[in-house]
Amino acid sequence: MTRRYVMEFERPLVELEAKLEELQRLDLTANPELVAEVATVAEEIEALRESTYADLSAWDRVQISRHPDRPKAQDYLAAVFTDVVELHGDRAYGDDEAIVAALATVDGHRVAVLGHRKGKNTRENIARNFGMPHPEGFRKAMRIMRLANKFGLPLVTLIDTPGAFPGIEAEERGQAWAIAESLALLSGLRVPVVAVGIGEGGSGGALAIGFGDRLIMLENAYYSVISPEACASILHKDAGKASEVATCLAMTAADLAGLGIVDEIISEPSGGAHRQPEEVFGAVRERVSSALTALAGADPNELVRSRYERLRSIGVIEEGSG
Amino acid sequence: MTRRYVMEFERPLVELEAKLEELQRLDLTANPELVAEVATVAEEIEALRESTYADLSAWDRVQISRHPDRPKAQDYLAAVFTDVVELHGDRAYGDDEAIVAALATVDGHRVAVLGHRKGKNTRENIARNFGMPHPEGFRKAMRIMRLANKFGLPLVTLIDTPGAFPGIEAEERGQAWAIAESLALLSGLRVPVVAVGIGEGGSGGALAIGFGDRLIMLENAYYSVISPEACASILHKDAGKASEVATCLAMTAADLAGLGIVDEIISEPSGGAHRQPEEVFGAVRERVSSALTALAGADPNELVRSRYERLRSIGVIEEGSG
Amino acid sequence: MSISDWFKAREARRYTTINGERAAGSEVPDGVWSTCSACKRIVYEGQLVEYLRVCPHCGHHFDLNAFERIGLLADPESFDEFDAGVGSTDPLGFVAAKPYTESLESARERSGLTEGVVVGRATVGGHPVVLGAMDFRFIGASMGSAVGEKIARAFELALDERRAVVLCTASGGARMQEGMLSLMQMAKTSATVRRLAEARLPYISVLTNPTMGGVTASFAVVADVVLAEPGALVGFAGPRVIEQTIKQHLPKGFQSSEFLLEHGMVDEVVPRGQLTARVTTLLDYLARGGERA
Amino acid sequence: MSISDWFKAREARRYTTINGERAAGSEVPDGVWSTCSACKRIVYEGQLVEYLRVCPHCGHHFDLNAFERIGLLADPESFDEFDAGVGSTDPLGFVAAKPYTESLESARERSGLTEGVVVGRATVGGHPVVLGAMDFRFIGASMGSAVGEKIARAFELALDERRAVVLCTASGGARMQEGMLSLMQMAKTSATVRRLAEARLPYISVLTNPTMGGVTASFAVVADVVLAEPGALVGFAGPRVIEQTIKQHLPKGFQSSEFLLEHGMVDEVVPRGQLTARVTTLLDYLARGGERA
Ligand SMILES: [Zn+2]
Ligand SMILES: [Zn+2]
Repeated sequence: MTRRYVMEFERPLVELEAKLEELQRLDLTANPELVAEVATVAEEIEALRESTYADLSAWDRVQISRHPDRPKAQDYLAAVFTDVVELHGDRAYGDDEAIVAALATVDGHRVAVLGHRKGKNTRENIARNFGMPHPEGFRKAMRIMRLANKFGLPLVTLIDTPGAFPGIEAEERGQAWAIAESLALLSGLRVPVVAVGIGEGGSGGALAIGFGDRLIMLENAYYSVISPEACASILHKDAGKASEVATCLAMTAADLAGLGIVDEIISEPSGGAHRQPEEVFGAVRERVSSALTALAGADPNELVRSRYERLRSIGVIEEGSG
Repeated sequence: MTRRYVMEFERPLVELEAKLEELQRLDLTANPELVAEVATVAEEIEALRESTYADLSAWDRVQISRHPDRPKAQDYLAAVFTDVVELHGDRAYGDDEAIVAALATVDGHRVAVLGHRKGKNTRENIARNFGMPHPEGFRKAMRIMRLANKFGLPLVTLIDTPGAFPGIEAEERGQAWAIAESLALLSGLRVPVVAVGIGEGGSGGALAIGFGDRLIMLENAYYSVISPEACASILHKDAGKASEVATCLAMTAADLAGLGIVDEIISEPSGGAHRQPEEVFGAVRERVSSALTALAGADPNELVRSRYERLRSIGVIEEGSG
Repeated sequence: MSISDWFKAREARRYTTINGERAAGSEVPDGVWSTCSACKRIVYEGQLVEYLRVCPHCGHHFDLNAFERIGLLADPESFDEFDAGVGSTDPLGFVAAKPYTESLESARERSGLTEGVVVGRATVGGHPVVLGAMDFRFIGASMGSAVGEKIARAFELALDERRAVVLCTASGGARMQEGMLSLMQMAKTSATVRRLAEARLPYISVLTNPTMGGVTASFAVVADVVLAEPGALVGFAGPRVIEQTIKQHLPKGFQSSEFLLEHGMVDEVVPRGQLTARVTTLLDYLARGGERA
Repeated sequence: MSISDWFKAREARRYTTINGERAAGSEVPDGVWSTCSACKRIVYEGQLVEYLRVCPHCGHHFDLNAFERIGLLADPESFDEFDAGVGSTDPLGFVAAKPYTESLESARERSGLTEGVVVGRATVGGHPVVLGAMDFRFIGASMGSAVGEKIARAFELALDERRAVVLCTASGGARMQEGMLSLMQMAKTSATVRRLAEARLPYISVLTNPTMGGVTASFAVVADVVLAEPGALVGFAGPRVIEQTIKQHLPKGFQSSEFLLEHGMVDEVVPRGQLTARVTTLLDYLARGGERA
């Protein structure tokens, strides 16, 4: 049996479940006194399961968003979309596997799709750099944005990255330049753009393909200016305070809906999307399709104008006398 | 004394000149019989100089176009243009020194300038890869084309390359893609484009920045689909037949004016532009300025249309019944 | 000549018929067969037809000629060639080793074509397109005035009739026997592609073995979607030129389709058997735009 | 406060006045001096002013604050600040180690600024522009709601009044204390740059030490011409983050202006003494277009 991946906050529950399993392996007819205990433990588990998954902290959700079994962009492409044609390359340097680009159809809508792509296992994760794009990944994304724009295809983006890769070659090839150009390009596309936060939304590398006319987030996805660990190690000089900082950063779907940044939240099965992926795929299909239907036929000038107004209105300031 | 670079066809002349110099170093008062000989040799030199530089073959001109002392793009930038601001980089990979890009002013016309850049010595030539661009050079050129287009600056290009670099990295980074994109972009610029052949015009790497609304060529510049050496080694299996092939290829300014590809020829001082660079700079300034004046104020749609017609009309075909 | 007649005539010339002699140690029956240039194994004609001229042993894609390509992609009976009679002349009076006119003549005789590219109207998966294919047998499908002219007309006609363009490329590069007239075809064809792009009409190119030099560096690669056949050699400079320049051997697979995919230059390497379906799906997206399927 | 008053007040705080003690072995007179952080040598205030705060020994460019930058670039008396009172609040109630409100307060006190960027109308070489400069002393000139808003308004005002934009950047990145409100300023500011670009109005950015993270990866680098001061540190990820990720030391000069020039990211590295003339010449080209000079 493969060892199950256990998230920090699940540990008490998992330990209790292990105990129950152990008890159940015993011959209860030989140990009738245990029958009651099994029942008790089972009840405890039920209660604990409910409380464990009921009131998740920001940090708990960060862990769910990073769960190795959580559905990835390619799972959505396979399950939510049909007639998928993956497109490759930036036409200048390489094909960054940390970004997936495709033409695809969702519920009858022909669209272009961009997503961050993590792997399912170590080999895949190395090839895909754990979903952390290099500049050529963003340049591939830009190529597909221009293609979508040219042919009037709405764009659907799937956000799931710890962030743009912080490495020597990424800096050499202009990581900041690629992200900035992508932001400017995306802001001006004359086709509908629906962004969906499916997992991690790490900083500029997420944002580069991570906004549009609608921003939909899964309940346990996060979207943040900085990873809680990095923030904690800067402000507290202690990455261990990530849990505390995660709450401060207001990075959950609910927090961001409260700030007016996220439009819709898709609720997940108890414990996270990986528990019942089909349920989540169905919900994503439905919400994305609705958003596309609502945006279909919009005047391109109006789309660009309203997307601009959306962005333009974000921020809280005070106007002093100076 | 630096050894003078001698072109093949100059050799008899140079040998005679050397003999004269030797004679002149002798004490003529002690050797009165030599006085007459000196005079004879001097006369012979005059005659030979005239015939050597009068009727140059295509291959002779190829050698002049490659002469190390021939004025280079940067010499034109310094002598023909004022207020030069060099711009660097493709914003994605590197800054290819084999292409020079600048904002500059010629006779009162504010323009963008692109040129192939060879070095004046070995060190410079290594840095500039002997004027053979990599893809990032063409991508830098495209960036400047877009800048010129955006701000209504006419484009002046200075053609002087053996060709795009044939190397592993150049292929890896999409040499063909960069050239093709440059051709498409250049064909559609909504500003006047004046191309000037100042030296070598080697194939696709020259063409990538080497056509426009006017094509002006120096008398001894060449422009060719393939280098005569490469052509000879393919067709004759003998690079030594380059001289013969150079004529067949119709690659001189005069040949190309005859084919309707070149609009104007700027004549060079006897022996080549390197003999009297200032004279050439003056002529280039005057011709480029006239061309810019003639094109100034043209309707951008009309510019693009007429440039298209120019290109569209090139080629000689027969229409059979199929 | 109809396509099917052309096919028959062409195939008849192409097959090797065994006359008594057999390949050593193999069980070759009397009949028609070819040797795979990649794995050197023998492939029977029946198999080759069934596998669209892909080696059933190693997957090597045999070169196709222009009409074979068109037959593969066009909906049945939909192809209508235009400009079949456009051919290059010898504007420079070019003679090196042999006269250019001789090369043209023998190419015409051998291929049955007037020039190195075939273009026409067709439908692909029901989409009206201009479909073109280059034919390497015609002086290496090098681009001179006529190839450039036919490509330019193909894009102009697509623009006029609001069709997509689908081109299968194969070329040794520019046709040097036409000098600068040939080089300028690169700018001319690229300019026509740009005009199609401005009209937002789709252009899909399929790079096949080999596509080199001035064709790669002009109309072949500035498509909306660039596909490549497995194992095709595609690049700007030829491998021998590069080896001479850098004085070292090239790595295995250099300039192959798969190499180009890895370096971000093509969208997909598509096995021949899936090509028509793939192009059709792409046209579904690009030629119809984003309205509901 | 006028710029000159501001300058005086600022300078008064900044200089170290020697009180009896002298640097060992040097001939430092009583007076005002600084130590160059690059060559560690002592530089007298008179020299620093004369050399525009560039070390006369080694050429190291001392950091400038926002008004010093503006004083360097704007034609005399031409700068007219707007939105000086726009400041960030604490929308998230952010407390980590210390409350964000405290950081804001102390930054305001120390710098005399309300936020990390100063923007206004000005002329540069006679060209009407919107001129802005970031001030690293203000929480590392990190971009929160207020910096984003001021940058966005700067571009919008330039668009309305058909002015060019000239920005001197310096920033540690996004202001994490404002969470996603801060990250979204990257998209917001980039969108305003795009609108200016569509109107074909020029934007020149000057990257100064240090410009990192979310500011580099948004409005700082999508300019028509990108200049950088010598030796400035400019990049996306911070050097320490990269070292931790790749578990190796970074090469010398990594992420410097000169490194960026070599890698094609900036147009020119311009010494401070030539900056105003260079920006003026660029505006001559871009703000006036191609008509005759
Ligand atoms: Zn085989
Ligand atoms: Zn110093």
